[in-house]
Amino acid sequence: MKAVLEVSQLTMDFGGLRALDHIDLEVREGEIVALIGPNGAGKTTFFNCITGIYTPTDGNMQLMPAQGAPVRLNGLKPNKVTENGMARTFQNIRLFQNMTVLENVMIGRHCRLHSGIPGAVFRPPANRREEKQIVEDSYRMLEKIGLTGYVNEFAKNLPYGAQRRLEIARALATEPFILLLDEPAAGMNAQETKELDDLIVRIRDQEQVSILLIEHDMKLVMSLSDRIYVVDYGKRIAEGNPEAIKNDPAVIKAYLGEEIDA
Amino acid sequence: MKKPIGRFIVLLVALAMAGLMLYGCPQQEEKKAETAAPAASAPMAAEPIKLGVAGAHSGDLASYGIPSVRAAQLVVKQRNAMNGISGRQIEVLVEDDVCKPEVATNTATKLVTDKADVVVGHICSGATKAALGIYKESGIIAMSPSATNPALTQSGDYPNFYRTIASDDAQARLQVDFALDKLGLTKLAVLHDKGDYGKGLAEFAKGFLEADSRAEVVLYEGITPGAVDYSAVVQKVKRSNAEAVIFGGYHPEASKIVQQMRKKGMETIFISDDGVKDVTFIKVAGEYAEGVYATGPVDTSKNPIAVEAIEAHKKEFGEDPGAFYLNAYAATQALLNAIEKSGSTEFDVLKKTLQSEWVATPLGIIKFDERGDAIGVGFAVYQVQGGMFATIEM
Amino acid sequence: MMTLQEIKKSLFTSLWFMFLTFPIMVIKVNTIEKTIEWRWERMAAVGLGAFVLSFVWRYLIQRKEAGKKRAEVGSEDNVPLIPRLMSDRRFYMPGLMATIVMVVAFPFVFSLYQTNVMITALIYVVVGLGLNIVVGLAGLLDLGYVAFYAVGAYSYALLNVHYGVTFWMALPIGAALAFLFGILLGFPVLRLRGDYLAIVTLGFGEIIRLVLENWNEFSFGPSGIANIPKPGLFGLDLSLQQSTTFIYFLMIGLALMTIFVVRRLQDSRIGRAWIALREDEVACQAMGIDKTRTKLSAFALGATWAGMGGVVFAAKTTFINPTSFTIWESIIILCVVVLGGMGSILGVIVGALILILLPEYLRAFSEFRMLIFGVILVMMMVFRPGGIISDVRRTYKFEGLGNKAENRGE
Amino acid sequence: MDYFLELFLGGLTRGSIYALIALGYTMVYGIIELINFAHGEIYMIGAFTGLIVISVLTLLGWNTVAVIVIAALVAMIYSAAYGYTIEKIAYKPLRGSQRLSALISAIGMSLFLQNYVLLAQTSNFLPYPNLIPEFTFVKPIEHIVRSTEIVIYIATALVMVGLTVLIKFTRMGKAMRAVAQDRDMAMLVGVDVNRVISFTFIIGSSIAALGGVLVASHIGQVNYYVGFIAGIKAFVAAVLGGIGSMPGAVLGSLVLGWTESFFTGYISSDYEDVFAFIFLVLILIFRPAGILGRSQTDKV
Repeated sequence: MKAVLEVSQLTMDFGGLRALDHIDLEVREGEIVALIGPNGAGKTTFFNCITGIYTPTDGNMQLMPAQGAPVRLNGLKPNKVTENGMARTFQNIRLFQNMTVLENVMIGRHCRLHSGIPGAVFRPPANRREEKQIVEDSYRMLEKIGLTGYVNEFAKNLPYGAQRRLEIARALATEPFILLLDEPAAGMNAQETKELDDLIVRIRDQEQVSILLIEHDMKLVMSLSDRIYVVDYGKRIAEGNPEAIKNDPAVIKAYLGEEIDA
Repeated sequence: MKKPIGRFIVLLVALAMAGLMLYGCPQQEEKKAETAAPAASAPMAAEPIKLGVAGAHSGDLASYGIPSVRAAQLVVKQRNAMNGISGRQIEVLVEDDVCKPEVATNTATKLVTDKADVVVGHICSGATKAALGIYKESGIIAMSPSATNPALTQSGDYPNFYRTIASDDAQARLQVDFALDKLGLTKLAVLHDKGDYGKGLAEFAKGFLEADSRAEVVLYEGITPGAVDYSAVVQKVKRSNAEAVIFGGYHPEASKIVQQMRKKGMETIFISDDGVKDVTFIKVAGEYAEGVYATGPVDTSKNPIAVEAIEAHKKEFGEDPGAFYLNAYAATQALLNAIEKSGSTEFDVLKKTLQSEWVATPLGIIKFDERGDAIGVGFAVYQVQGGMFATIEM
Repeated sequence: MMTLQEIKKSLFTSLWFMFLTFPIMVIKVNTIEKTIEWRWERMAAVGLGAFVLSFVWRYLIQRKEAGKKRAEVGSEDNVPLIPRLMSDRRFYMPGLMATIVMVVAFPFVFSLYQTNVMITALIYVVVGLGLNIVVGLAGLLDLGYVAFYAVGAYSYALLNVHYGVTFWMALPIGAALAFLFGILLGFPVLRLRGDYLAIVTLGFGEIIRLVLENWNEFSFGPSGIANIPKPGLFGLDLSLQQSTTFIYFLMIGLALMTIFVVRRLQDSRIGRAWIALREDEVACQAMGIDKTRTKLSAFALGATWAGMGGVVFAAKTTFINPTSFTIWESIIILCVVVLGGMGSILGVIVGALILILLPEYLRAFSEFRMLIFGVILVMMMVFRPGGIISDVRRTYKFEGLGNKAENRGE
Repeated sequence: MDYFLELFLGGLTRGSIYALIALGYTMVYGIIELINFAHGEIYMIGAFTGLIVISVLTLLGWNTVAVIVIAALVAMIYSAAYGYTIEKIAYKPLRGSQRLSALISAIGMSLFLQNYVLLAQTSNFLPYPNLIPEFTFVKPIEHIVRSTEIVIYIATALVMVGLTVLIKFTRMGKAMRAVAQDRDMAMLVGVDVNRVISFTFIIGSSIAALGGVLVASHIGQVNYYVGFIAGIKAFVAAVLGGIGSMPGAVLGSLVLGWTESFFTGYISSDYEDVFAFIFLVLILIFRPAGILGRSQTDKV
């Protein structure tokens, strides 16, 4: 299988603190990959580096779309990263609180469309069509994620689990081929987690999206992932399929004292 | 939630409507009254003469506008106590323009709508220029106590404009002549406060000095009004070795600069303008005011009308009058006098009367030339001596 | 109603205010004459006033709290009155008709003064709507907005003085120049956040004003530019009354155009991006929105309206000088936006009308004018912090696939 | 060299004056993130109250250094009371609303206070007696620096030291820091947030009043509008230094004072403010959170 995301020797220093230390990681087409590690291991920093929010100190990051040439991610702004086909969600939910659910998803469509200021003012037919299309596409996306019931609600009024799912819908609306999920199950109850599990698999299959996720819920990680990377203190300490990871002594050592829910 | 908002909106609309009614309707009725009885247009004895007073009455320049209001009120009060003008009482319409042109146009239209017969104002040249067109259209004469911009009288664009203050160029000429002829100075610094009054004056002073081979302008700077400290500028004056400073601006900045100069042991001569020739300047600058020169209308301290005007202010308001008080007092008197002498508030009649009839004011016995500048306000140079402005013989 | 406790509280308030206002209200010193005037009667007035007002204050605060609670419980008819009325055709149509009649008849029914003031208010509607794009939609606090207003006004005045450019040509030129300035000034500062942006824009506003004040050769300095022609109408010679009426209708037209354009912008891809940017910058970027470009477009578009407003302003007053473009002006325009209700077009219109008409109608109180204006600003904010027309941002409402997605109107 | 020194000291005077106002700005901002536009007016009220006290005492025949000390103290008490009251009326009911609403409320307050003093007192400039004694040791350098200026330097330094001690070492200081960092969290751990905010206003206002009395003594006059301009400048200084940071406010003020002074001295005072603002823009472009402000990156 072809790789879609390739990260090599990624290093990130904050002042004197090395948050990421020469990390290699690869996500292949159609894979669900998990990135795990104890709190403060550098997982979210890793996400922030590859999505352009932080500028890494060193290393190489590359996206490989199905068609076209590979794109080097170093130095790209977050919006360019998204334009190139990698979308993400956030650990601390960052929805547009005072916009409706539908509008949140519509924002996700932004980068795939091009109508500018003249279009907005004069509304030529092409523009009207595009607007209509955005609404319909966004609604379909909500259907897929199962949020149609909330379509006209303000995002801030949604229950917690629904907010997490809305973040996924919004990210998917940007038409990524790789989706980064930062603790999608955080704060969810068992039932909701189960549904999320199904949803992620369904997304992968229906949308042909590769998925890289950070997660603490080991049960979810183990059942979902094709492969798992483990980081600790900014270093990659293990990589492999769930079975291998479960039995890896380095991983057990890193998590010592922490509960492994598997 | 619903009710309060509803009520609020209703209240708002009601207020707006009430406001409109208040301002719109009386005027409507008047219009009707006029058309119904054309005879009403002839002034009836009971109908008051309306004197508009416009200028900055709030905001940062209120201290230059409020004295004019008080001057007008005092003159009018005195007049009304003596049975007004041929039995007609005088009513003062006070309108604020904050010294901003755009507000001044509203102020002017308000006065026009309220049927002001004549206007004392505005205070700032800019606001005056913006307002004059509106008065002109309505045949109203405006007389400013403080707008000094030369174009106001010299351009010919404002036939309805008069003033009781010297224009910038006249004052600057006097200052420069005094500095060169009388004091024999050769190195001068010209400072101003960046305002339309101060900078206008300073520009002329600089121009006159540069045109004269006897002297040189060693420093030309605008200071920032309202600053908390002027030591940098003062040091600069010191370093420029200027023998004298010609300052265009108002007394608050003048007194700050003079104080700082004197406190730093500088004896530099200080020459300033009508905006500084004000009792407040001496009171504020205290001992440091001694020796400062300022140009201003001749003879005000000995003029009994001026003395009386200042006394009246102290009695009424419990403090010394502020800037341009006497100018405004004179303007009000001149306007009322012209109305009385001509028995009319018609534009042409009034204009002629202003130009022909002499009137005794705190500034002297004056009338106006055809451009609108006052004749008879002799300008003189004063020096602060023993806490008083003393005339310097030229 | 009036419990002993409340009376005690009010008594205390009254005493407190008597103490507070004691030096400034009661003692009037004349440092020049070295006399003191004691005005004890004022103290009594303050005490009595504070006593009564404290009851009113408490009552209003309680009412506001009660309202908040009700809103939290979440009753369905939470939609404010005006949008509700507007969505009902029975009210909407007659209301609209009445408004149109009123607007058209205005200059003929009311005096020159009223029309003149209304023109000023309309200029603020246009300029306020422009600033609404920047502050209300994109969430960029701009305290130097008046700079673009000045750019518009001076471009007309200067082009007219030097090249005899007419009003109608100056209108697009002024707008374009303001747009350009928006981009020019926006570029270096838009990476700043919140209040840092506010102070830098304030700085830019002041820089423009100070340059206009100091650079005589360019701008004629503080003495300004006089005799700027009013807008022409096919070369007709208009009297003051006529030209005022003409400018009035011109402004109505311009205001309608502004409303039209701003509404469309708001409901477009760009408009959504602005709102998203206001809500969360990081998430916005992560959704593929170019932060700099989006901010810049909001900043420059907002500036454009200020430029246009400036051109009309210069034409209306016929005289301009830097005193019209101080920081207070920026503040007033900002007040228009916030007071009316940020992000809402109707709000900005209401805000502009109130803020410009209020001081004018307060003229009846002459010297107390600005004092009362200050009090009203505080009171409005305290009792309606979201602005007069709050929470009525139009939202996309989905009404089934295939149908046109209709909007819930303002 | 003398010229340089003179400009340096002139700048120091300006800077110290700005600092006394900027400290209040920055404290309030640090706690409730409000640009307290009325702060300049508090400073003005302080100056006026001081003047009233001085005049009354002078008329009673007092004429010693004690007068200025008492005047400054009374001014500080009154300004503190004003600050406290303003917060209760105009800002407290707005807590939890949009920040801009509070800003407009502050602007309204500023307008109100200006006109209140204008109406209750006078529109005229009033002379301000300088009762600060001439120290003998200043005599030889009197052409460069005056006693009043030295008092201003010392006052600013003392205020800064005092505030640092207050913030660092007292219970209230700790509470203030906690509220500044995270108001909700502070409330959870039992900090009385209302009290902390009131206290901040009280301290900030009394410092401004001290500034008011000193500055008015220095420049020898006062009117109802002096607060606005000084307030804007002080706010710029606070932002320059990094708003919310107290050493930043002082540093920013000094930098601004020197910038203005040297620019005026060596170039031109025409564009003094233009330069000050351009300088501010440049600093903020390179250090987006001011000189001493910690640039906050969003937690993602």
